Amino acid sequence: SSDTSGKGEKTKVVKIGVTGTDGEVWPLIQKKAKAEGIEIELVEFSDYTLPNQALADGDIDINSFQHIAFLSQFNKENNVDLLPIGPTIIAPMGIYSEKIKDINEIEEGARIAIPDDPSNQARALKLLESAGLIKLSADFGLFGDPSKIVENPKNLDIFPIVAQQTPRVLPDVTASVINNGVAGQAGFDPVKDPIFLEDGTSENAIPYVNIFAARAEDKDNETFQRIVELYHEEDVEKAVEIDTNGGSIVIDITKEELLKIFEGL
Amino acid sequence: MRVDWTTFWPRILESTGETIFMVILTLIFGSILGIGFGLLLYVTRKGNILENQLVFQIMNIFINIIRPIPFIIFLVAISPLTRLVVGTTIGTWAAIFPMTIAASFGIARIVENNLVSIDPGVVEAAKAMGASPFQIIYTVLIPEALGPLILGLTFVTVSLIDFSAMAGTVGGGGLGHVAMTYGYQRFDGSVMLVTVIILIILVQLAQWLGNTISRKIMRR
Amino acid sequence: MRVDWTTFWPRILESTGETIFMVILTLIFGSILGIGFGLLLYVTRKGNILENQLVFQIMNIFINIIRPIPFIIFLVAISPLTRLVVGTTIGTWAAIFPMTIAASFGIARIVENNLVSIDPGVVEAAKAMGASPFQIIYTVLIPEALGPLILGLTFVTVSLIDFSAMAGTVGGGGLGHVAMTYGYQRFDGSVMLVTVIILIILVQLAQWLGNTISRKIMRR
Amino acid sequence: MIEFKNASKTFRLGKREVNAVKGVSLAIEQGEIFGIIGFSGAGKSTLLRLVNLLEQPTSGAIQIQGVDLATLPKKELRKLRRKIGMIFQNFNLFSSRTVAGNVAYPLKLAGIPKKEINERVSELLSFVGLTDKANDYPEQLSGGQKQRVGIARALATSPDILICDEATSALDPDTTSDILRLLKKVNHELGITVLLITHEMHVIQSICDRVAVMEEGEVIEVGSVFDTFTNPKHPTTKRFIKSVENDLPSAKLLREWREKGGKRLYRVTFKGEITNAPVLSQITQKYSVDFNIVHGYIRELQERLFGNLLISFEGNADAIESAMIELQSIVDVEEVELDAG
Amino acid sequence: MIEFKNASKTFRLGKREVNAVKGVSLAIEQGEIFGIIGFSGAGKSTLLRLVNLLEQPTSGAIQIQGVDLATLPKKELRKLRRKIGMIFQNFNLFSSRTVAGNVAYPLKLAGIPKKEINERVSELLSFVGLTDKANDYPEQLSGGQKQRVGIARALATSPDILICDEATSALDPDTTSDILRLLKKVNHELGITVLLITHEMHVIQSICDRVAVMEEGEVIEVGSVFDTFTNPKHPTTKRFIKSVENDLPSAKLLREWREKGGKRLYRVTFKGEITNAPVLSQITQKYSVDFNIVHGYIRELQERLFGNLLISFEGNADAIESAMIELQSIVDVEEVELDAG
Ligand SMILES: Nc1ncnc2c1ncn2[C@@H]1O[C@H](COP(=O)(O)OP(=O)(O)OP(=O)(O)O)[C@@H](O)[C@H]1O
Ligand SMILES: Nc1ncnc2c1ncn2[C@@H]1O[C@H](COP(=O)(O)OP(=O)(O)OP(=O)(O)O)[C@@H](O)[C@H]1O
Ligand SMILES: [Mg+2]
Ligand SMILES: [Mg+2]
Repeated sequence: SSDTSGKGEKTKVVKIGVTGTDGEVWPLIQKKAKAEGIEIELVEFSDYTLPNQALADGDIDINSFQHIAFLSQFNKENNVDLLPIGPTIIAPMGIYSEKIKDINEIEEGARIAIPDDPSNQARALKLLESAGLIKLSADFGLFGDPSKIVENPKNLDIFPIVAQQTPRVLPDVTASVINNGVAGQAGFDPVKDPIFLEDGTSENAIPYVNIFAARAEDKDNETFQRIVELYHEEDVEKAVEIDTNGGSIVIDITKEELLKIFEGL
Repeated sequence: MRVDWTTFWPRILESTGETIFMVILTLIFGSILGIGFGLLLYVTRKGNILENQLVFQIMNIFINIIRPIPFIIFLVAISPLTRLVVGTTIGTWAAIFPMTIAASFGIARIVENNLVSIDPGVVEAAKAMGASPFQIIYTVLIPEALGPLILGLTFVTVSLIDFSAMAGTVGGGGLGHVAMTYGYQRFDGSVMLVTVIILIILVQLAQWLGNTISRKIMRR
Repeated sequence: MRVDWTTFWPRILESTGETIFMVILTLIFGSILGIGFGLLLYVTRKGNILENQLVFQIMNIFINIIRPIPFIIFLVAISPLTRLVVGTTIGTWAAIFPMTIAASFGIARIVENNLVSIDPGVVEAAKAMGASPFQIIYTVLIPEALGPLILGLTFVTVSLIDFSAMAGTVGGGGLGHVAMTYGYQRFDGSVMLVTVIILIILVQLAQWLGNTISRKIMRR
Repeated sequence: MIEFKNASKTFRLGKREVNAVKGVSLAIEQGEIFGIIGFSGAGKSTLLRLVNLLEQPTSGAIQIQGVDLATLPKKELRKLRRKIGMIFQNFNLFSSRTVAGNVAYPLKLAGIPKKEINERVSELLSFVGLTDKANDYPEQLSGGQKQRVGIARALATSPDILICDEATSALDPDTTSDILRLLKKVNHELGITVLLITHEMHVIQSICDRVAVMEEGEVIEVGSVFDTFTNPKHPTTKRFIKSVENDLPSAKLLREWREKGGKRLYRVTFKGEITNAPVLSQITQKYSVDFNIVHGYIRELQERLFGNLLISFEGNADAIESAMIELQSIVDVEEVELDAG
Repeated sequence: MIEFKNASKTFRLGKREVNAVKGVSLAIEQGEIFGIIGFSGAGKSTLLRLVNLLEQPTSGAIQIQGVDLATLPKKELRKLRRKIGMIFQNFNLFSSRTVAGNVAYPLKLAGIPKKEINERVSELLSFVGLTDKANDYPEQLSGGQKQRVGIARALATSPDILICDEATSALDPDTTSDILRLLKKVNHELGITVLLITHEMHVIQSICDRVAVMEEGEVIEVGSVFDTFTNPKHPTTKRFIKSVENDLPSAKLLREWREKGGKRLYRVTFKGEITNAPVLSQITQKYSVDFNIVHGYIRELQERLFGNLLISFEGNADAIESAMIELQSIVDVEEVELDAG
């Protein structure tokens, strides 16, 4: 962050890297922060790798677009030290279909679309496993792919596809595994519509809690913490709910808990 | 997590095959359509053999409507048509269809562009010999422009190889998709490198082929 | 939730500005580089005024190495260079730099392609009058190919307008980015429609300008 | 029959207009070899391009066998064009086709079977002396070779009308004679109407029946070749014919002649039968006058002889006077000013 | 001085070779107007293109003022090329430049100030009669107009050497004379060496000093124009000159002549001074023989007169015989077979 004019009551400018999918939420937080002398400058990316790179390089101050698992992976692969400084939301995944009403109606050889980005893909496969449709290998980890399926009794045709396409291809598949954030934006009711829904509080779902991330040296920055707090105020939570049609839930866990989960990955 | 190369090679090979398949098919269908559109644009141009302001303007505007739409949005927009034609909106064929449409408009412009530099004298000669507009098109315009046209199509082919990465969006597979999902998104430099090298080799082959053929045709 | 149009319009306007800005700058820098590369490719070709197999092959291969790399991978690969030149790897300028590089290679091919159809006789005439290779380039090759060249650059401009959607990747903004993030990813048809319409209008303007100028130059 | 009815063609260049052809009315008879001459830029090529409607007349009409071309449906026009062979001033060869391919092209258009095409092509190529170039491409040919390909291509379909725009300008005299002989032959044997532009007066002289002279878009003189060449009326025509006939020696020679105290010079012109009688010889002997032919020619024009001689007479002045008077009753005689050159 | 030293040029077409120029050795003197004639495809254009190294000789060398072009550094070669004007057979005009722009081009290359360029260009355009076309583009010109632009462009920088590849082939006779007069003038006044190809023998006759005849890549005859035209040695040269001089009337006329019981025909040829004496008239009067000139010409070649007449003599057979013997002692006489045509 940078102070526009030295110390004190003057406005602080914080550059936040986002992926631009959170609609009305950010303008609201911006407004609230401004009242407290924090100027939030949003840098929108349409890619999931560069916001972390830009954060590590110091081009932005914090970012908010990813879940813990993704950040952990990024740290390992790129040898950088970024840390979660606060939770935002969790968006459970659901299995949706236009053709069947119940998960048990899935037939032999049915085609199932899943998101194709590594973390969502693994998460979707795990969801299919928990629905009892497939079995994954023991070393599946956080980023397994369909090659790690060890049992596929119904010979499901698992079809990875860009996340935003999963709702769009429903007419062409038996079922799609859709991230509830996406489903909500696509006009589904994330609570009622899925024929199978991820348990948002389960062990499986925890690595997919979305977070604010900052460089390690900023992990206790007060301004940043204030922004995290703003995110959890009621009006923002409401805005998130409206924006995703109830698909995303603002999650409240402490920074310490977060870090513990993070280190455990 | 790094990929396990012992099991990943077949995946790479398969993707290479998918890319080649998609590019070739898109090129074939796109060329047929694109050359048709390009010729139509050219012959209906002011002062040309089938001058027709109406057709020209409609074509001109239509092509310019399709070309600038971001491919993924275009893909969504024509998905009902894709479903009608291909039967599904996912898979390699579902990628080939919108790619063909998009490529054909690019090809149309390139074709038009190359036809414009043909010496009007030879068209006139054919006219004087009683050639019909259709005969002029396939016995004069196409052969006379063929050399640069092949270079133009080579240009498009190279773009298509890059473009085919988009096929991943609809589950079409291909090398570009592997590079993105296994290399870029998983931070696996080795996958990026391997796929990019294969892409580059494919492109060098395509360019070499295009250069050779066009040089043969142009005799310089 | 759909966007709130009362507050979204300024956003659209700003994005339109960004797109125009990026496309124009990319076009300017890309043309300078691309025309240079294209001329180099042409004059070093076998039998041409500065025939040089080594330079030609290096250029030819180099261009073919860059062109097929998926843009986003290319972007990451040259980001150290981007930082060196632009000072940052995010924002509009950080998008313009790699776009310029990528566009220039495309332009190079188009330039080469158009030069190839110049009548060798006029180059010979200039040679006979004692023109140096450099003089031949800027007093003969460029003016003689200018008409089709402008059509070629128009083609590139249209591609760039589409291409500029990628700028979003590095936080460069632009209409394409808005269409993707607010339209495509949020399933908001109205955003898609509005942005696409603006894109189309931009393209029609560019094409009209290109057609008009090239027709003026070619006098047909 | 080809008939121009008050045909005009105007090119518009921005705001400026170029009246390339201005109200030309002209009838070319079936089976005629008709020549067009005129200054560069006079509108000759444009006039020819009106015949097969490569150029639409701005006003007026062109009729072939009484049919107004502009009224023909497109398909009929194309049919008609197949019966009109055209040799272009700048050849307009297909650069993507070989020599043989160029010549075969109109035959292919006419839907002739491949075997026949091959035969006809090799026959034509052998006639124009390009058999060994059959598989070469136009840019590998010399100027004259290109022109010969153009000629072969125009003759390929044995058209009814042949339009030649400077068809022999790039050819050496020997090849030119061959081509002219062929044109005359096809004209004679097949009754082809030939319409040709040339700058070579000997081409006109050796094969044309009639000739038209154009200037600034207008036809300023039309007539049989013999009449036009022996008795040009319009000043331009005169200049034209003079410039080839070259009927005066150079100024320098004339000056030398005068300085040596040269005698008086007379131009004697005569045509037709009279050329066969020893008129000069008889009259000069009668008056005991010596004469010397200084310059000039007696040549054939449309199978008739035509003479134009510059003669000096020597001897008794009165005798010369009398001889001149007698000569004048038979042929045209006029005195030439020595400083006229 | 331009010297070809055993220069050859071979084009390779796939596996086939075309020997366009074969071992030509030729020296063109400074200030000379040198003509090249020959059949279409003989290698004339290729030979000319060797002069300024537009075509690299496959073997042999070309020297200008004793300098071997192939050894010149590129910069020097360019300098030299600026002193060589070239008129191309197919014009090679810049389609992106106006008529004035084309003519100005070499001046711009030479770095001449804009004002001077403008003056020079309008002077040249007015000379070639294209002032009103200054702002038109090549495709809007007639064939001859294009050629005139090419001529003006080649003359623009007042070169030392002028290479003309059929520079007047698309021009009418009058314009051709104008151009030839100009060439002669610049040659005379500025000492420009002119190397020209033409198919028009009268061009050679009216301005060339010497002429070379090419056949199949070789120079088969070189000599002064007068010698070559009055006394051609190689059969090809003879055919060439015959085809323009046309020194026999048509077969048809000859046949008619014979059928009418025509008398014997003699060809009388003479050159130079003798032409000025009334030889024929005097000898025939002496033997009381009548004569009639049936066909032929007396014309000027390089400022000398040259005659070639077909004459029939009438009268007492013995008298004719004697007259012939006396005539033969002064000029060339040979009897012509009536069925020789
Ligand atoms: N670029 C080329 N490639 C192959 N062959 C060529 C090329 N240029 C010329 N030739 C051949 O070389 C020979 C000589 O050509 P050139 O142009 O010198 O003839 P020319 O004497 O000028 O004839 P013309 O009077 O018809 O112009 C011809 O047989 C021609 O086909
Ligand atoms: N496409 C055109 N646009 C404008 N002007 C033209 C065009 N074609 C010809 N002209 C003009 O029309 C006039 C007649 O041209 P045309 O070609 O008929 O002359 P020409 O008699 O054939 O001359 P040449 O003997 O030089 O070939 C010229 O002044 C020429 O500049
Ligand atoms: Mg003409
Ligand atoms: Mg030649």
